[in-house]
Amino acid sequence: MSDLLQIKNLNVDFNTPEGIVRAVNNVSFDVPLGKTVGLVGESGSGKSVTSLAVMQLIPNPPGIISSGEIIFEGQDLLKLQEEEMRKIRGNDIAMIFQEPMTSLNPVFKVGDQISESLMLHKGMSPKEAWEKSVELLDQVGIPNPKASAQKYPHEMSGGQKQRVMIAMAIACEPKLLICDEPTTALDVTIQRQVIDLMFDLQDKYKMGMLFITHDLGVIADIADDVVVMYRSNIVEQNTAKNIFMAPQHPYTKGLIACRPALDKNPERLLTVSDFMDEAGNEIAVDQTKTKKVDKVFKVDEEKNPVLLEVNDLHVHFPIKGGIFGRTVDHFKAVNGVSFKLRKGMTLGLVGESGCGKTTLGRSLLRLIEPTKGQVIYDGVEITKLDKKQMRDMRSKMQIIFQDPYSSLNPRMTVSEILMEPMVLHNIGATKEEREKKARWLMEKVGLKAEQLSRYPHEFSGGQRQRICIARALAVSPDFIICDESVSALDVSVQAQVLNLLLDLQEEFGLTYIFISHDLSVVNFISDEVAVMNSGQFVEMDRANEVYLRPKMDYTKKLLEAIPKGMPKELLAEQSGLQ
Amino acid sequence: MFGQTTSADGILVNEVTAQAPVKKKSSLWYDAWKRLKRDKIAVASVIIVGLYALIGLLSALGIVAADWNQEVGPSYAAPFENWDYILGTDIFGRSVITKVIHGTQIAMSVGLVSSLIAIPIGVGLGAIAGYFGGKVDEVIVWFYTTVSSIPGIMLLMSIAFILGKGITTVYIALGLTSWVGLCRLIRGEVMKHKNREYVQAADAIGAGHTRKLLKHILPNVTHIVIINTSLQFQVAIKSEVILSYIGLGVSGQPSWGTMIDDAKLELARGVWWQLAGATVAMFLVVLAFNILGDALRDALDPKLKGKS
Amino acid sequence: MNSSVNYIIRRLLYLIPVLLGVCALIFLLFNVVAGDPTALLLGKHASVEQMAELREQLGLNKSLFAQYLDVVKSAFTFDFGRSWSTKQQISSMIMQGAIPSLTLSIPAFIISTFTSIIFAVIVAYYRGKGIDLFIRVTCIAMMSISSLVYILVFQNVLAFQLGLFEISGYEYGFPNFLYYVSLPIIIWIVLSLGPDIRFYRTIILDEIYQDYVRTARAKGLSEKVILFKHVLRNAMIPILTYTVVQLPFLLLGALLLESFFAIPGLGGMTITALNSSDFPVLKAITILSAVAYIIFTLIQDILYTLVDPRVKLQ
Amino acid sequence: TKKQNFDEKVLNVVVSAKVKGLDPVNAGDTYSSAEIARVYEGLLEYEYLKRPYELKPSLAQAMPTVSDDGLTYTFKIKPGVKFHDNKCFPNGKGRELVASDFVYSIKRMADSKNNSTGWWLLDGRIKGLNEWKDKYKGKDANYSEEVEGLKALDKYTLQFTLTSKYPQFLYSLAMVYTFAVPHEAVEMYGEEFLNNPVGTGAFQITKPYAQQNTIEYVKNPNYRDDFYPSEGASEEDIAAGLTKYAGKKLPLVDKIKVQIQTEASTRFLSFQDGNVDLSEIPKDNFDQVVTPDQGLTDEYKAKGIDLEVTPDLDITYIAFNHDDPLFKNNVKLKQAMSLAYNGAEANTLFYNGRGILAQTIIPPGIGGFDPNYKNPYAKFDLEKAKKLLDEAGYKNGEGLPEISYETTATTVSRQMSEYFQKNMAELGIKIKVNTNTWPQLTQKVKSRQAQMFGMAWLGDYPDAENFLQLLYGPNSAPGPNGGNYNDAQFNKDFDTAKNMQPGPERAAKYAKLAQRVAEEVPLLLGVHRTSFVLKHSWLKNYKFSTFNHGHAKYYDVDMKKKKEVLESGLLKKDVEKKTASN
Ligand SMILES: Nc1ncnc2c1ncn2[C@@H]1O[C@H](COP(=O)(O)OP(=O)(O)OP(=O)(O)O)[C@@H](O)[C@H]1O
Ligand SMILES: Nc1ncnc2c1ncn2[C@@H]1O[C@H](COP(=O)(O)OP(=O)(O)OP(=O)(O)O)[C@@H](O)[C@H]1O
Ligand SMILES: [Mg+2]
Ligand SMILES: [Mg+2]
Repeated sequence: MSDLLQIKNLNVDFNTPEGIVRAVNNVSFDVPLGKTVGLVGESGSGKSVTSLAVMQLIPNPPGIISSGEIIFEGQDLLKLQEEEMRKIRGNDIAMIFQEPMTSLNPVFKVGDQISESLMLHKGMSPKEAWEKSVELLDQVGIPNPKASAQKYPHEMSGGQKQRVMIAMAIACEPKLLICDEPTTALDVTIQRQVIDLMFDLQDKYKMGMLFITHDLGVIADIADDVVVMYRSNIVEQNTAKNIFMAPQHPYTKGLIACRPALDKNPERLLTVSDFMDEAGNEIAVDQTKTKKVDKVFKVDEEKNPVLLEVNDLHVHFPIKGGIFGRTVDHFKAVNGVSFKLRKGMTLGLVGESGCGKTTLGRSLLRLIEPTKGQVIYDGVEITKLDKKQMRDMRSKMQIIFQDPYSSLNPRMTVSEILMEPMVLHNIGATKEEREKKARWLMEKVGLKAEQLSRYPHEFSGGQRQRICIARALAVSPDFIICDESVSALDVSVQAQVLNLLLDLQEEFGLTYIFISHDLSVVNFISDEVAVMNSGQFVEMDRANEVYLRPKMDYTKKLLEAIPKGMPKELLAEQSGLQ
Repeated sequence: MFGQTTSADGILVNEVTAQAPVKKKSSLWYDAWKRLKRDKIAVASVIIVGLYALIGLLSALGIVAADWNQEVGPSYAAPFENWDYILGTDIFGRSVITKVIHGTQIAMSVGLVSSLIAIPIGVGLGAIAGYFGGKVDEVIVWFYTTVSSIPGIMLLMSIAFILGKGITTVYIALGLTSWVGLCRLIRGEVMKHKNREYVQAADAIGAGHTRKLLKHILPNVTHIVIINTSLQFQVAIKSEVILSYIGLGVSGQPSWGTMIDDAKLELARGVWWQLAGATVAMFLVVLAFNILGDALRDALDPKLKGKS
Repeated sequence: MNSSVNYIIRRLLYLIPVLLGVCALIFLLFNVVAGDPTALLLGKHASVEQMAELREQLGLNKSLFAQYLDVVKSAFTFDFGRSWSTKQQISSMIMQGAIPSLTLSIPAFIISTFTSIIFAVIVAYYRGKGIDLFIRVTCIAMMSISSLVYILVFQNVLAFQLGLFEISGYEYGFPNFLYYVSLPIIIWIVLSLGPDIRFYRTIILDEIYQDYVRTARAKGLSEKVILFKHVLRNAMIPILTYTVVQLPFLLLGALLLESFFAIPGLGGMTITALNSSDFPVLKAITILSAVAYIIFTLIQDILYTLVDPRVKLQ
Repeated sequence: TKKQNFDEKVLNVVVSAKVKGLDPVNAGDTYSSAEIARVYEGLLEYEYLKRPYELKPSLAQAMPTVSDDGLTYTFKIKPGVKFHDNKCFPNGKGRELVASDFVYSIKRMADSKNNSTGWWLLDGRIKGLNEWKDKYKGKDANYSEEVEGLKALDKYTLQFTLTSKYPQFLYSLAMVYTFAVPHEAVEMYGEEFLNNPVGTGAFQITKPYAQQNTIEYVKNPNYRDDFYPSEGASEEDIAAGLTKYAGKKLPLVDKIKVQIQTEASTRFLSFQDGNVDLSEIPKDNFDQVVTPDQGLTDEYKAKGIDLEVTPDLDITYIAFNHDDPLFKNNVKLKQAMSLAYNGAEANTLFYNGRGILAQTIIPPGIGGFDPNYKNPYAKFDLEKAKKLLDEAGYKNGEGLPEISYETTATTVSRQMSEYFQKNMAELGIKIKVNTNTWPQLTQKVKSRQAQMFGMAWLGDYPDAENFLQLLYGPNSAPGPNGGNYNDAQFNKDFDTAKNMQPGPERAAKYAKLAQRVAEEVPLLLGVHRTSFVLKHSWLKNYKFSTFNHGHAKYYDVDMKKKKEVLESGLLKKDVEKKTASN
C-alpha cells in the first residue's frame, strides 16, 4: 500500500523573544491512503504545528521549518513554490480546524464559503458551485441544506458550524484530510455526531486522514494508526489496537488511564504522573490507586444532614423590545428547580450547553438574583438575606469557575488572590497568619509555597485551576459549586484536578455541586446526578442509577455520546472475553 | 486568553513538569517594560521624551532658557552665524534656540495638565458608567454623546473663547475636550471586565462594589490609560499650535505654537528659522510620543502582541 | 424587521435628550459664561442707550430660563432667525457656507479614505518587511508636523511658485469649484494619510490573525483575495466606526484650510461668528452638527448591519 | 488653473474681512462701507485728487446754503438722477431720485428697529429726530410723520435744521450711513434688503449678495453725468498720469470683482500672482518690496509694480483706564511709562519705520496738526522715566502692583504687547499681558474692566474733532473714550473748539488743546500709520484715500497691458530664484 503522505525528520522552530523554541522535533510518520492516523498528545506538544507544516501554513515569522521532508504523492511539498502549493491546498489536502466558532468568516454566507474553493479549484460557475455546496451540506447532515446555505455562520450552532467546516474541507474531494481537534470545542453529544460523520465520510471518499486530538478516547473509534506526541517528539507510534492493548510509553499509559470510564468507578483516577516522573522516566504504578470500588450510595442522617434545600427556584432574564426597550418577555433560564443536598455529598449536574446549569449554580449563591423560589442553606433562607449578611454568608459557600484563565485577576499575585478573601472575612488576625494560611493552601492543592509571589499567567492551566480551588478554600467553606471546573483542561490534567477535589472532600467533609456536560466525569465524582434540560431537572437520582437505568430519552442520548475510550474491535474482543 | 498570549510556555504546560524558573521580579508591568526595552526605537523615544520633560522642568524652574526675553542680537538675524544665537533671532532679536527650549515647557505642561484633567474625568465617569450600568450609565452616555456631538474644534474654540486668555485656558480647553474618547474606551473595557470570571470570583468571595471596581477592574484597564496619555500628549502639543493660530493660545511666553504662528508672516520675508526651530522641536517629541504610544500598545495590550 | 424599525425610531427619539443637552451646553457657554455682545455689535461709537435697546431687541433681558427655551425652540424648529452681526438669514448663510465646505471636504474625505485603506492593505500584506516599516515610519513622521506648516509650504510652492493651482478663492458651481478646492483637497489628503493608514493597518492586522483567514489560506486562496475579500469585509466594522462619525464634522470643513484658501465655508463662518459674538450663528452650527452627528451614528448602525450579518438593530 | 478673460475691463480688488451686508444704515466697518459706497451715493463726497481732504457735491447740485445762525442747511438735489433698474420699481425701471428719499433714508438711521451703527453722527443733532426715534422705540416707526429738522421742501430741495451748531455735520453727509436708499426697495425686500442694494451709484450688483467670498459689480448703464476731475492734482499726481483722464465720463471699468481673503499671506500671494490689481503690503513682506528710502525694490519695479505711500488719518495708542485710581491722578507715573516706551523702535519693528511717531493725538493732514511740536514725553528716555517714577513714589517700580495689559490675539498685537512688556520691565514695572478675542477686548473696554489696552483709531472724517473726542469726558466707555479720561478744562475747551467754523483759527485752537493734553499723558502715543499700497502696471488712476468711498469709479484697467504682463510670466520671475537660494 502506497503512502499518501510521508513526513520525514520534520523539525520546526519558533523564534520567540525567549529564544528559539523547537516545536516539532525530528518527527516522522506516514499517512496511508484510505486510512486514518490519529495524532495524540497534550496541549502544546506540537500537533497543530505538525499539521500546519503539511499545509505550509506555519506563521512565518516566527515559525520556520528548519529541516525535513514532507512527501505528498511522491512530491516534496517543502520544495514547491507558494503558487504551486496553493493549488494543492484545499484541493488535494484540506484541513479542518479546532475552533468552528472562529474558523468561518462571519460575514459571508456558508454557501459562498463552500463554493469558493469549488470555483477556485474545480473551475465551477458560481451557480454550479452553489448547487454542489447545498449537496455537500446535505451530506454532512445539515437539516434543510438549501436554506442553510443561505445562512451566516452565527446563525448556526457550534456543531453545525463544524459540519460546514467539514463540508468545505471535503468539497474538492481531497486525498488527504487533516482534522485538528475538530471536536474539542463541542459538546459531548455533538462531538459524537461529528466523529460519526467523519468516519462515514472517510469510508465514502477513501481519503487519507490525519486526526488530531489530545483525548485518546476520542479517536479510539476512528483511527487505524496512532501517533503519540509528547513535548515536540513522537514517543510512540503503532496501530490503534496495539496502542490501546499494550501501550509502551508511560505517557501513553497515563493518557489511557486518566479518562474516567462509565463502567469503572475507581476511587481516584490514574494520571500521567503516576506513570512517569518529571524527567519523563517511567515509574512503577502504585496499584492501590487503581482499586476498583463500587460506590455505594448510603445516607447517614446523623453524618449527612440536609445542608441545602432548594424550592421551586426560578431565574428569568428580561427580553427587551419595543421603542423604549422595555421588557416585553422573560427568558426562563431556570424554571422551577427543587432539590435537597446532604452534607458531604456531591450532586452532579449535567445537561447540554445553554440548559441553565451555570445560571442555577450562580443563583444558589445569589451571584445572580433568583426571580422566585427559596434557597435554604443550613437552615438559613439566604434568599431573604440583605447585602451585608449575604456577604458574610459567602465564607460558607464558594464557587470554582469553568475557565481557569479568566477567573484569576491577571494583575494580582497569587498571594494577593489567596489573601483577599481572608481579609474580607477577617480570617487570620495578622498578615503573617494569613500568609501562613496561604502557604498551607498552596501545599494542599499541590503547589509550591514559593510560587505565591507569581502572577497567574506564569502558571499552566491545571495549576491555575488549583489556585482557583485554593481561593475557594481560603475562607474554609462547607459548600462549593464547581462550574465546569475541569472542562477547559486537557484530559490528563483534568484527572489530576478531579483527584484533588475528591481528596479535599474527604479531608474537609466538603459538599459539592459539580456541573459538567460530560457524564463520565459527573459519574466519577458524584453521589447523585441531576440531568437538566431547558431550565428544569428532567431526572435526578443516584449516580449509578442514572447511568445504568436512564429513564428519560434525553439522558440516554447524553449517555450514548460518551466516547468509549477503546477501539470498537477491542471492545468487542473484551466483551467477547468476558 | 490572557495567559495564552503572554506566556510562551506551551512546552511547559504539563502539570508535572511546570517549573517556570523563579524570577526575581515579575509582573505584567515588569514584563511589559522588558518587552519595551528590547525595542531600540522605543527606548530612544523614551529617552527623547525624558529629555524634553527634563528640559521643560528645568525651564519651568528657571534654570535654562530663563533669559529668552533677552535681546541678544539684531532683529531677524539669520541662523548659524553667531554662537550666541545659533538658530538666529526673532523680530525682537531674541535667540530662537532659547525660545524653542523655553517652548518645551509649554508643550510638555500642556500635555501633562490636559491629561491630568482628562484622565480623572474620563476614567471616573467611564468606570462608573461601565460598572454600574443602568440609569447611571444612561446619564453618563447621554452626557458624553451630547459633548461629542458638538464638533471638537467648536468646543475647543468656545471654551477657549469664553475663558479668554492664556495657558490655563489651553489646559482646560484641551483637558475638557479630550476626556470623551477615554471615557468611552474605559466604559467599554470595564463592561467587558465586569463580566469576566475573575470579577465574579471577587463577588463570590464577598467583595463589595468599591473593591471590585478599584482593586480588580481598574488595574486591568490602566494600560489603556497609559497608552491614551502618551497619545494625548502629542494631540495636545499639536492642538496648541492650532489654538495659537486662532489666537487663543499662550501669551506672555514663547510656545512652539506662537512661533509657528509668527512664521506665517515671516516666511514671505525669508525668515524660516523660527518655523524650522519650532517644527523640528515639535516633530521630534511628537514622533517620540507616537512611537512610544505604539510600543506601549504592543507591550501593554496583549491583544495586539506580536502584531506590530 | 419590526425590531429594527423600533430601533431606528428609538434612536431618532434619542435626538431629543441629546439636543436638550446640546442646547443646555451651548446656552451655558454663550449666554451665561460669555458676556454682553451688544457693545461689539454696535461698534466703536456705541452708546449706553443703544446698547440697552439692542439688548431688549435681542431678548437678552429675558429670564435665563426663557432664553434657554428660545434656544430649545430654535433647535427643534430649525428656525435660527438672523445673525446678530450680519443680520443675514442664518439658514441661507449656512446653506451658502455648506456648499463650499462640502465640495472641499467630501471629495477630500472620500479620496483620502480610499487611498489610506488601499495603502493599509498593501502595508498589511508586506507586514514585517522593509516597505511596511518604511510606510509606518513615514506615516508617523507625517503626523508629527503641524498642519499649519503643510498649508504654508504647499500654498507657497505648489500654487504660487509653480502656479499649478489657484492661490485662493472659490466659485460656486461645477466644475469651477474644482480649480479652487484641488489644492486644499491635496493638503487634506496629505494630512490625513498618516493617521489613517496607521489606523487602518492596525485594524487589518487585527483581522489577519483571525482563524478564518487561516481557513481561507487552507482553501488555497491567494493572498490578494484573502486581503481584499475576506479581511477587508471584516475590517469594515471598525473602519466604519472610525469614518462615519467623522462625516457630520465634514460639514465644518477644515477650518484652517478654509481661511487660508479664502473658501467661504462654514469653518470660516464659525471663526467669524466667534470673533463677532454672533451667538445665533454659533448655536445654529452647533445644533446642526449635533443633529448630523446623531443621524450619522444611526446611519453607521444601519451600515453595520449591511457589512456584518451578525449585527442586529435592537 | 483657470483661463483668464481679457475682453472685459475688470477691476480685481481684495478685502481682508467678511462683508456683512450692504445696508447703508448698518455699515459698521470700513470694509462694508467701501462696498456700500460702490452702489449708493450721498449728498456729498470727497474730492478725488485734492489734499487735504475736501468735500464736494455728489447728489447735491452744490454745497448747501447755511443760515446765519449756522443751524439750517438747505440742499438742492441734482435732477434726473435715477436709481438702478430693479424689480422693486414699477416696470423694473429705476425711479428718479428726489429730496424725500434723503428724508426717508436718514429717518431709517433713527429707526430704533434698525439699530444703526451710524446713529452717533446725528444723535441729538437734528431737531425733532430724537423725539421721533423715542416715540417709536420698539414699535413700527411712522415714516410719514414729519420731523421738524428734516424736510423736503420740494422735489429737489432738502432742508436740515440742527439743534445746535455742528460744523462736522457736512462730513456725516459724505458717510455711507446717510446715503440715499429708495423706500420701494426697503419695503419690497424687507429684511433681505441688505442683500439687494438699490442705489444711484456707478456700479450695481448682478445678483443678490449671498455671503460668498466674492462680490461682483457691473457698471451702472444709467449712471448720472459724472466726469473725471482735474482739480487739486499735485505735481506728483500729474507726473503719475492721474490727470490724463480728466473729463472722461465715469465709471471707467465694466466690472468689479471683490475677493474676500482674511489671511494676509494669501492676499499678498494673490497680488503677486496678478489675481488682484492692488494690495496693501503685509508688514513682513516689507523688506522684500520696499527699499529703506521708501522706494520700491528693483525686483518689483522690474515687474511694473508701483508703490503708493500715503500717511493714513489714524493713530495708535495704549490707553490707561482712568477709572483706576492708579492712573487717575498720577500724571508722573503715566509720564514715566510714556518715556520708557520706545516708540521709535516699535515703529521699526512693527511698522518698518514707516509710521510717524505721534506727538499729539492729531494726525498729519488735518487742521490742528503741528509738525514743529515735539512732545517731551513721547520720546524714549529711560533715565528721566526712572526719575519720574521715583517722584511718583515707586522707586524702581517698588510698591507698584502688577499692571494688566489687554490685547487681542493676532500675531502682531501679541508681538506688540510682548514689546511693551519688555519696555516696562526695564523701568521695573511688571506688566501682565492678557490676550483676548476681539469681542472680549471690546467688552472689557466698554465695561471699563481693562486696566491698559492697545487701540487704533481711524478717522471717520478729516476733522481733528474726531480725534480729540477720544479724550472727551462725556464720551467715556461705552463711548469711544475707552480710557475714561475726564478733565474738566479739556472738556470745556473742546466744546468751544469743535463748534467753531473750520479755518486756521480753529486749527490753532485744536493744536493748543491737543498739545496741552498730550503732556498730561492720557494715553501712550503710538504712531500715525502710513499706508503702503502696491499696484500693478495695468491699474490706472489709483490714488490712496482714507475715505475711499466710491472711488472705484475713477479707476481704469488696461487689459491689454495686463494680458501682456501675465502671459510674459514676468510676475513669476526672480521669485523662483529667490526661494531657491533660501
Ligand atoms: N506562533 C507561534 N509563536 C511561537 N511559538 C509557537 C507558535 N505556534 C506554536 N508555537 C509553539 O509550538 C509548540 C507546539 O504548539 P502546537 O500548537 O502545535 O500545540 P498543540 O499540540 O496543537 O496544542 P493544543 O492541543 O493546545 O492545540 C508550543 O509549545 C508553542 O509554544
Ligand atoms: N445575563 C443573561 N441574560 C439573558 N440570558 C441569559 C443570561 N445569562 C444566561 N442567559 C441564557 O440562559 C440560558 C442558560 O444559560 P447558562 O449559562 O446557565 O447555560 P449552561 O447550562 O451553563 O450552558 P454551558 O454549558 O454552555 O455553560 C442560555 O440560553 C443563556 O443564553
Ligand atoms: Mg493545536
Ligand atoms: Mg455554563
